[in-house]
Amino acid sequence: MDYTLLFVQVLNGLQLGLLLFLVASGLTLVFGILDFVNLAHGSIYMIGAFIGASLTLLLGNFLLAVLIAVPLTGVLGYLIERFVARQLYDKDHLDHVLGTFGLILVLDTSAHIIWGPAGITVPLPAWLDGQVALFTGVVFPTFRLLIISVGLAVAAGLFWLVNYTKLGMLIRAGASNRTMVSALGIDIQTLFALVFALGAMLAGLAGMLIAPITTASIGMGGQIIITAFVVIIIGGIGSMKGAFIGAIIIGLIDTLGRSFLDQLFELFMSESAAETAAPAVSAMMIYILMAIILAVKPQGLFPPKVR
Amino acid sequence: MRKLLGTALAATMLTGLAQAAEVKIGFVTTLTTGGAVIGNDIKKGVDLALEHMGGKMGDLDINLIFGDDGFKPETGKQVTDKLVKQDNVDFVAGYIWSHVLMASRKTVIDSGKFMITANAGPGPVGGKLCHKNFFSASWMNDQGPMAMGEVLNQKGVKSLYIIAPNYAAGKGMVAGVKRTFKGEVLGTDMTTWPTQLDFSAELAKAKASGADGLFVFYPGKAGGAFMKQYQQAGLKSSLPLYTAFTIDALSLPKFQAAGFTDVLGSQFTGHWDPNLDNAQNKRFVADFRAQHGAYPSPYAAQAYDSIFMIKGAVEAVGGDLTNQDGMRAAMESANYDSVRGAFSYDSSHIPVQPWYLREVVKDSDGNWTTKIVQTIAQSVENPYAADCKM
Amino acid sequence: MIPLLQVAKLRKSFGGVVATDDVSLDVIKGEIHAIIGPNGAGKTTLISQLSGALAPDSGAVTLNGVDITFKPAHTRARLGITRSFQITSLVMEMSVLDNVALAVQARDGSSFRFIKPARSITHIRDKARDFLHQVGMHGRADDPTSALSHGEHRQMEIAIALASEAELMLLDEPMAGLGPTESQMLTEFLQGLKGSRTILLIEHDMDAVFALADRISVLVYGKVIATGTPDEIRNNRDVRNAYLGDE
Amino acid sequence: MGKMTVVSWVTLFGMVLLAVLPPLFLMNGQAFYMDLATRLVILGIAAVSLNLILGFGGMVSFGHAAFIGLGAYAVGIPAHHATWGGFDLIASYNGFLHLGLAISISALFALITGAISLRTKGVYFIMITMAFGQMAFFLFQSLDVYNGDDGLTIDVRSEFPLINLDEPLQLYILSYVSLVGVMLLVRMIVNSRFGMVLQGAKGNNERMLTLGYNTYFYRLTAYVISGAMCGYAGFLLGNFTTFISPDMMHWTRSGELMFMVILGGASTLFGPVLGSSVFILVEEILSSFTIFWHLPFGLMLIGLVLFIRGGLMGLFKSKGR
Repeated sequence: MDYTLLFVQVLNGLQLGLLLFLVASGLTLVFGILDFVNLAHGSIYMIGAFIGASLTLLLGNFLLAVLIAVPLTGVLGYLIERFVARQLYDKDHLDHVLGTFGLILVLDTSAHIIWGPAGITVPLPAWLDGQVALFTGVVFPTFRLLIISVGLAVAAGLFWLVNYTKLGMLIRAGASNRTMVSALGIDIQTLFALVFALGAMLAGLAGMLIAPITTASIGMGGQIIITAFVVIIIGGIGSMKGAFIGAIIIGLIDTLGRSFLDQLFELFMSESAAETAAPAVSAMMIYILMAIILAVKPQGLFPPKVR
Repeated sequence: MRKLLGTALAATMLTGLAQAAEVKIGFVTTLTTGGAVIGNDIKKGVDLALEHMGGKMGDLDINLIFGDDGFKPETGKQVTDKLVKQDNVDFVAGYIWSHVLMASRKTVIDSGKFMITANAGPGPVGGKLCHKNFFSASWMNDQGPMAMGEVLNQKGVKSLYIIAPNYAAGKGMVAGVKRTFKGEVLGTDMTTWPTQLDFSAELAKAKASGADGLFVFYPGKAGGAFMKQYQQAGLKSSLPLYTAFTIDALSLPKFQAAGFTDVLGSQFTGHWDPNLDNAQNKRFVADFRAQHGAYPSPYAAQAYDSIFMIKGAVEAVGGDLTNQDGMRAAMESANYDSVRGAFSYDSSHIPVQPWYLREVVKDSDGNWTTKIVQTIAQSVENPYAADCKM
Repeated sequence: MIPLLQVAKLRKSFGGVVATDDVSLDVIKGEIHAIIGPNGAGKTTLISQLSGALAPDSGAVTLNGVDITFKPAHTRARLGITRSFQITSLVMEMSVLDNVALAVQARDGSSFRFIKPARSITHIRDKARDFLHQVGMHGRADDPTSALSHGEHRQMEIAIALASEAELMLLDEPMAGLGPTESQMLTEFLQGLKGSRTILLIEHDMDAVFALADRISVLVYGKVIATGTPDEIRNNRDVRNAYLGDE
Repeated sequence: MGKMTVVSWVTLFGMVLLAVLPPLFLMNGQAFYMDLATRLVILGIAAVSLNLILGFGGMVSFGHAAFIGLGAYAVGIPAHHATWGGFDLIASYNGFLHLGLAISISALFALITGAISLRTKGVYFIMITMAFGQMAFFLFQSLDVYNGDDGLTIDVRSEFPLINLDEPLQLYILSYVSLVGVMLLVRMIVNSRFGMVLQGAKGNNERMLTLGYNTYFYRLTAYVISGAMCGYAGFLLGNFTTFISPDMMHWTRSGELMFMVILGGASTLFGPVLGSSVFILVEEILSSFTIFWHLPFGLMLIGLVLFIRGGLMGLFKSKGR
């Protein structure tokens, strides 16, 4: 076993996991507190990436662009909440799925019309574009380390927000007892809009962070949204801890699967069959994991206490 | 609904009457999803060809209908069905993606119409599934990488790592480079297509393998993503990159806008280049640049060629579209002016043509483009030709 | 005499709050056994554990000598327990008759039958109509359930409980939300069932309880503090202090 | 028989239209419209099968496209081996073999996935069915023998005595008759004692448990029946398109099926058929105007959810009352 490679792949898996966490945390907030299934969360991630990319090209500064683009996606989230999501809260989950499925089509096609199919390559400042030597023989792209750090920082921030702030208290109360929040005299609509916008900002940030790696492109949302749903289902809907742990597990499984599964398969099948099977099976593994977890714990690893 | 169906019925009655003197061409390409990057350039190539023809092939008007395959084999087959059955076209051309071509092939062949691929070159169509009515205006998937294998041998590369997407063309490209490369292949990773755009795990494996070189094939937007990550991983000095259909006139302006100078000097193989010195190519490239302010991609060049190929066939029979044998003979003779220069066809209707080594350079105005640095071979064999019983 | 239902030291807590605190009681065949207690005494939690909607932390429930402590609700129903719900629980999308017919159908052999239209099976429909007739609702048999009033829904709950022909009926506040006249009528109706049915009754309406019950158990903060005849309970000092004191 | 309501008139009219129009198109040399109708009828079968569990059983399955794919591959894989060799056990063009495989494999898949999925509720159920669908999608993507993602061309259609599926008209008639059969089957199931329990469990599961019904097994049975019917639709679709790929099982396809059911009207007999018809026609019309047809299509979907209760059939219902 090549331990250096394993170490690098674990870092890669962690990076993917934390990126997933950024998307999944917003999803689990919206899902857990508003009881709203938002399939279009991935489209917000995509539009965040495009806004960030356009601003980067316009301003010539990636970090500045992100600072401006994150609140912009928050505004977008607010608008979606105001004009679509809010109308859907009192309908059932099936309607949420269909309505936001429609929203995906609208947002993705709009992005195609606005930004074209080519996607945008995002330039990074030189100090982010290189590599860091972690120790002898192990170099890792600086920017991926940045994603890991931002992901961890956001996770810490969210834990603080949810567990130690008034807003967090409201969020937790909203998740478990809607009437109580109203009884406290808090405008639940404002709370919901805030949560939705926060979720949108987290998704947008994730999109902006991945764009310098994979480019901002149409269709990127449809790929991540399903994985993000798997994350929060595994973790337990509404649980921030669940989303974090689920995201890390899935990031690691996906990356390690892609790294080592083909070698495993070559033990009992031809090389070319293994090359075809490995990527698809590693993509399948996260669904198998989800099925196993739900078979044992139908409400995920960390189900919210009261619903 | 009733009104709609009524309209459709009325349309049914009318089609019999309006049979003008025209040649109908169905052109399937990708106009939506990320694959539309290539599709749009192809459409520009087709439109320019029509413009250069003045909308006529001989005495016949050209009626060209685009179909969008949505980057999916199933959708591609559906639009092909429609072109064949409803629009009743005389030629079906286009097809960027090998799997879309494979899915659509049977529909066209069974209908007895001509099918011309303007890009996709999956192995079977040049081999066991070859057909008298099927022609390629491009190449076989394997051929570009086969040429690259020769280049690698010449450069003294001893070992290679390969990363490519897991679909028909990716498999063909990998098979191609393995066929000619004489050194050792230390590992091959096939990635999920077209969804996977993050190649961190694969790049880490490639690096750990200690190979002399890395060969990849990532057409369209995935190419940009790959190049970026390759650079971020800092592999340029330790693991030189050799590509096929990954860097092109579509991605270069984006790289230039993003200040991604590492791309300059990259080398890859091709059967065409904007700098090829022939009259047809000069006119094509000049007018394309004048219209769109950018260099055409090979995809656009092939699409442009495919329309001229049809023109050559139609004019050879004096516009008598019922004379299929005549048109076929004309196409087999490659009787038109191709932007790639003169070429011929092998027995399986795959072009026999020179392959070049191309390099990314700045042109005199500072735009990033490519030039030919070497002619690798006057022809690269179609490895599947032996399976073709025509 | 072997009791029909025996509850021994049943215990259930929710995150530190003990809702059912070592409850022991029994129900004898043919009696109406009422459970009373202030709000939050754990009456509905107890019923849920008896019907199988909730699993207890410890203790045992036996029906006719069979341990059913951890049996799921549908198994208990097959063994002879049915319940009505405090908050009306009906299939609103179906007609009144369909609702009752489903209860009759449950006693009529397997329902894994796919061919014959259920609504044309006369013996089931007739029997269901009969039960509706008993609660005085035959006139509304074909109306959609969602169109009925609250009082009528309560009547339907009773009809369904009857139709399931269970040995033991757990009635969870059947009078909830009814006006005095309706309550009176329901009390009389239940009185008519006395002897032919065994009922465990949870009810706030004290007039009804004392009129109907053969025995009464008093539940306070999850504990049974007394069990006895209505007269015994009325005169029990603990009960008066804990519960009836302000009467 | 009872009085004819507006809904039953619409159903009858729609079914007659579907019986008469497509053959007329074919006779007029408009083979493409015949194709469109065949696709619409086959997807109608799939939608009717989904409606059994979604509309009547309240089980929102977001992975139903997997069954279509399984049914289609049950045609494609034996035919592939019959053409190119290998896997002698199933290598055959025999239609009865294909049909048997399509139905039994779909039913088996439904049994296994349903047994796990039905332990969950609500959103968890929606998402776990989707996960199983994606599992099937990636499974077929991983099978190099069957070209993985590139899909499989079916060179020879299923062979039956007396009927020839290469004839578009015969294939259409088979599909249409199958649709009618499946609709009658669903009607029979829904009205049976089993169906009453199924609908009861949709309306109030706790009540049904209290009555002694182990609703889990009723639901599972319905899920298996629905899966098998959907697999049958896949069998027809494979024979119709002669090209199959894992894409047929992608979650977006399952979403489209759900959309068809809701668009037409869940828990009605004709709703899913109306839904699939409108879906396919609107898709066809919009996409002929613009490549950006997903935009108006998405707006339509949002509008449907926001403003039309009970789908298109709901419109007729309110007029009928």
